[in-house]
Amino acid sequence: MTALTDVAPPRPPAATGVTRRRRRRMSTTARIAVVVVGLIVAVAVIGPFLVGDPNVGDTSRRLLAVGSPGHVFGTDGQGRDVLSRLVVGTRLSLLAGLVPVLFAAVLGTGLGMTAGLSGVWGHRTIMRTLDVFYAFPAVLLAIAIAAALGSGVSNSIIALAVILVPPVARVAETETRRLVDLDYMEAARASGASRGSIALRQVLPNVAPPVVVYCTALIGLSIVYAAGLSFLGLGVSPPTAEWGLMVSDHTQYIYSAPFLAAIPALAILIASVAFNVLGDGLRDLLDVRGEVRA
Amino acid sequence: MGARSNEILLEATGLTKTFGNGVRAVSDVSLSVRRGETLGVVGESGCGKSTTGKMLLGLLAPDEGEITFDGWPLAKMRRPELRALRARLQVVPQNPQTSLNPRLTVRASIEFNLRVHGVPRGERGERVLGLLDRVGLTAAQSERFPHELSGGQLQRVAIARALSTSPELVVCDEAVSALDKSVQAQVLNLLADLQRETGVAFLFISHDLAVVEHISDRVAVMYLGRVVELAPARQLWAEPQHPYTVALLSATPGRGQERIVLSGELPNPAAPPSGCGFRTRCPIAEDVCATDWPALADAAPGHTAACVHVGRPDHAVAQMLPPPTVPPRAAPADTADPAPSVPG
Amino acid sequence: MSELASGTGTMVTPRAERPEAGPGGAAATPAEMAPLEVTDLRTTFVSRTRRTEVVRGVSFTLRRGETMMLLGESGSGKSVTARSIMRLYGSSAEIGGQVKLGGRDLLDLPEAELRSVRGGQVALIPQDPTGALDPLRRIGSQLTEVLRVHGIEHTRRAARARAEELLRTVGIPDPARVATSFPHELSGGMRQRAVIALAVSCDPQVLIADEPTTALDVTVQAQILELLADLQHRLGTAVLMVTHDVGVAGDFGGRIGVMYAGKLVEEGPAADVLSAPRHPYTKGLLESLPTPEVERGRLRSIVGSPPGVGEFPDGCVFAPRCPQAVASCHESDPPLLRIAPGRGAACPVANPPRPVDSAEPGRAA
Amino acid sequence: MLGYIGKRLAMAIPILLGVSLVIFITIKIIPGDPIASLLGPTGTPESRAALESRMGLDRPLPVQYVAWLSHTVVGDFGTSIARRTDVAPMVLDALGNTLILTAAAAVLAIVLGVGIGVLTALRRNSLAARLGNAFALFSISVPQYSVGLLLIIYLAAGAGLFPVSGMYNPSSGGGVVDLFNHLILPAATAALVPAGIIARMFRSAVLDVMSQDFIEALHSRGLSRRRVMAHAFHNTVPSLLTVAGLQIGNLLGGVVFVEAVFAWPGIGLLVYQSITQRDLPVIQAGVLVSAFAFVMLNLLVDALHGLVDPRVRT
Repeated sequence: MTALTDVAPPRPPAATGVTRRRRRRMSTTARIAVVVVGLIVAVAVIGPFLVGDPNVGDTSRRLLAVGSPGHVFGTDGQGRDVLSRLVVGTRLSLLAGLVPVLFAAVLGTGLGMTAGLSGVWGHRTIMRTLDVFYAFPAVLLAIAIAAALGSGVSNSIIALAVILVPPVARVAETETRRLVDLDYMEAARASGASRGSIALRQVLPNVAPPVVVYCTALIGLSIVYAAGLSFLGLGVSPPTAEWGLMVSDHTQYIYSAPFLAAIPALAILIASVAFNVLGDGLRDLLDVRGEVRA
Repeated sequence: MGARSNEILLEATGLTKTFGNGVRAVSDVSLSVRRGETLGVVGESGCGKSTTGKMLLGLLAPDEGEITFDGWPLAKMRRPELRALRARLQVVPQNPQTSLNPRLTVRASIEFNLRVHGVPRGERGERVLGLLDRVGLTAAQSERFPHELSGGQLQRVAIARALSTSPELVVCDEAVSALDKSVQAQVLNLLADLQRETGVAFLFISHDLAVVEHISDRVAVMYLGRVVELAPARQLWAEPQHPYTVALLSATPGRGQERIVLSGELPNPAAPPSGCGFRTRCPIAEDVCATDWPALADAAPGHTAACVHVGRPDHAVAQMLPPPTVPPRAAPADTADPAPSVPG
Repeated sequence: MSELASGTGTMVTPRAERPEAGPGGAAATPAEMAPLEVTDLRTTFVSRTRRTEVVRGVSFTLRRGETMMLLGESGSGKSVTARSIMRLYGSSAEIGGQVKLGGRDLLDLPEAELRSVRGGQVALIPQDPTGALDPLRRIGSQLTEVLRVHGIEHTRRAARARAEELLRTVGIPDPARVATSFPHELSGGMRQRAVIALAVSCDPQVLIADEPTTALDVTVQAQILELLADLQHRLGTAVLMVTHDVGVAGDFGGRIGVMYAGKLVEEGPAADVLSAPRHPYTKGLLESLPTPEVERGRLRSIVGSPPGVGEFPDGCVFAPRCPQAVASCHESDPPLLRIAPGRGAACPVANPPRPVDSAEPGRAA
Repeated sequence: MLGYIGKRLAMAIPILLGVSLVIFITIKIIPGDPIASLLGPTGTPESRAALESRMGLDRPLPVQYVAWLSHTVVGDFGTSIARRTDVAPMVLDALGNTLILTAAAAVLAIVLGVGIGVLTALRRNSLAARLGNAFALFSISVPQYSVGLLLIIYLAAGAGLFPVSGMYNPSSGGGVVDLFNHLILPAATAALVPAGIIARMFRSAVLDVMSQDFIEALHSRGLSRRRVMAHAFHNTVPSLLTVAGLQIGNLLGGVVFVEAVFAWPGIGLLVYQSITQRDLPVIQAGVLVSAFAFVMLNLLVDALHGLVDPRVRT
């Protein structure tokens, strides 16, 4: 264990002199993630125009292997081209993961900041209400809500948004609480500015970076969950092309064509990892402290 | 000199504040600040000086008591009136590292104040540069973020922000405590210059007695949520009346006099002792001290102290210590080697 | 309630009674004279991307029972100097020079021997008593651990008894209760006393106190300073105290080393240095202290601010802020020159060399 | 300490009430008319009203809620629509099975997570630490349902090392060894995500503690590295408890996918099957029971937290 003194406080002496923060940069891994996320978004936007109709299948050519002529990723049980389905499915899979996070980011930030800036009772009311949603195992709650609302991509988005709001709100609330007693907030209140103005111009610039970092990583999680709901039959319905549904579709053939199920799974994994790495990169870039994953 | 006069600008009477955890942070504090003067408030941590400052700024509502600013009662004012009044009453906070929003540039921090007080967008830029110039900063520094500035520069920005609305009173809450001494002197000079030029009054809250003595016209000493002594600065140092003040002054390092070391520590503010809160540490406490916290009594014109001994002919404070006669930092020569004088 | 009010709770300590073993104090054999000898100490922080030199050639000697104050503003390297002596930075810093304690160079000591020196012969009192204690362990258990590690006590029971005794020694009125308390249950002053008890538990020869009272209130600060002086007197410990407070430095006495930008710029007996400073920085620092004698707004401040760590200029580091600087100051970095018996200053402009002084070469050549 | 636990207990009650309210509301917003489906096409307005009043549906919602809650509190979760049997025993059986899987996964996740966390914190630049970081990153992004499938394909069906699905082998008649065999793959799958999260959080907890002042102070007192590390790890326990507690809680819900893939007869599988059958009483009961277990788990974590950290007790 030579490592110990290495981690003994590497304490650069406190300097109240000019502390010029080093220009923060993203790591190479994070840059790769930026490229991957860019590619995924590009595929989602223009992909459907580049490949054939994902729903046209030729049953005589079913379960073709990966690398077959004309079907790079093979075909599925109904003879449909897997690559086409994967590319076209990108849009829906991405949206199903992205939209709940956007929704949760806005609502969660609003709730968290409101709770953080209001008095004891306002704070307690909001946070205790969120605690109720926190008390459910997240995935199960999403499944229950989706089941109650019935299948369909919009219902799956609502279900995921509901479970993502409380953690985002907690991140925003923690950051807001950290700020309220700081000197500059006191100066802002003493300036006579309205609450809204303080929230918007003094608090939000500080709350936004950790929320953005957190939500970027959440997108990865949300993509996995959204595909999972489809996998359980609670998301989009067949024959729509979507990654989770493809996994569940291809499961029937795991013995005859084992790679088939791995292809959409890999797509989900890559997208999720990319957003997670991007989140880490943004954390370094925006100088947000610590792990923010709930 | 500015408009230093006897006109009272801010007056607080009987301020009391108890927090939710039962800590009575401030009890029955009455203070007044005159136009253009500097009122120093000293005390150790937990004495209620910062809570008092927050109440005077209108950031914290007192449980009891009243605050009037230029004759206006703070508690009864409506929001638009209060906002207009806030322009006249500003704050310079303590910690240079947190007195400015880390995500805003220097310019944006000051413009926030200007915007609140209705300075049109077009004029703000010029006003910011003028203010920065006045506190000794350059236009180039207006686009910097707080982490790019030194502690002294940050406090200069905080002062510029406070001055942006041409206030009549600025509450300086430990505004120079975190600065290095060589930089602290610059900021103290700046505050004095600004007071001379604009006639602004300061409420100067600090635990640093030397700084308070230097900058204040009058000084209030607080202990356990109360003002225990209030006097013109010179007089307080020359003839302290409250035993706590005597001990506090003597404990200040570097004054070259004998030191009175108080035993024990501050009592728990949630469960203060009966009677005078200082009696458990007071070297001259008597039985009567356990019954009531004494009211502020006149010791001399403009000099009051809350101690039963005040005004008695045999005031025991006089026996605690001879008044400090040795000038500060003129070291006694007998302990040192004879230093040969070297030209230069 | 008359017992409470009887007023026995004060002690007045005449300052002259303090041990101030300055130069020319008690005569002693050379071995006893210098328990700690620091020569050309250099500390450089290394990270993967850069090297930052923070202490740049500091030399001083601390005799038995003597006090040495390192006075400086933030970023002057005073704390780093103190910690480098104990090699507390591990591999995150490179430390050059010599730190001789009882004839051994601490910088060359193997890990295991260094451990027995740390806490045994050299002990540290850090600035923030809250941070210096393990928050999850009772005070007593933290004390007994140190006592047993250093082999002062071998049984749990004896260690416990000794821990309470130590707590009493540092002026804690109810040691039994404090020993079973967690750090957060104590006041700041009590915590600092507990930290001091930990530091003196193994009867060290050198006590390094890094701003031991900065986090405390004035009246509590006075108590702690009295306690340190008292312990020094009773135990004969040499004290190296780091402070930014000129007042504390002056009161505690002994010798003063004034640090600026990683170097000692002036050294000498405390009273001497503070009454007749010989380096422009020391002069400027003393003149910038607020006093009622100076009219408000007319403090003589030093222009600019201290250089940030790793941004030290070439030549004399103080030259950019110095009112007396001449052209040569910006080129060569002056060493600490001996200007009088026991006095040194690193400024040839303010103290032009005299032939008489060169008879006895300064220790900081 | 008892007071602290009491306070936590008191805080759990309103949360449980809130949970029940959310579930009740979820039932009420479900589209579809249960009465119409029960009556069938022959229902008249009169028979409809009669049925409504018999089922209490004509009463105001708060009254309905109280009635529903009073049944729930005593363990009466109603009757399953699909199976026509009492929901309670069904759900409780399933919960027991889920707890077995969760516990196994939790142990795996904590061991893996703590190990990787310590490794990556203390040997920041070693190859092992890089691999550990990569594992932590990938495992938190993994779709469990796919990993489960892959494990089935290669280790169970392919290599024949483990049973493909279920909890016991029907022919062997049960037993601990059999259970263990069936448990390994689903537990490993379920442990992936929490192991990654625990690894990352624990890594920052270790780094955080190691950078605190008291570590330096301990070194300055001449303690050996081992002893200093003991202090350091002691101080990471509170954050480990918090993270692990939250992750075990998430496991309770997250095992749905795993149970579905491995046909593990737990709450997740039960809820999943009930979704396809639109068996609402079972879904409600499953979610309610899981949430209850989650809240109880949090309570336990809080109590342990108080035991470990004297600062939170006050």
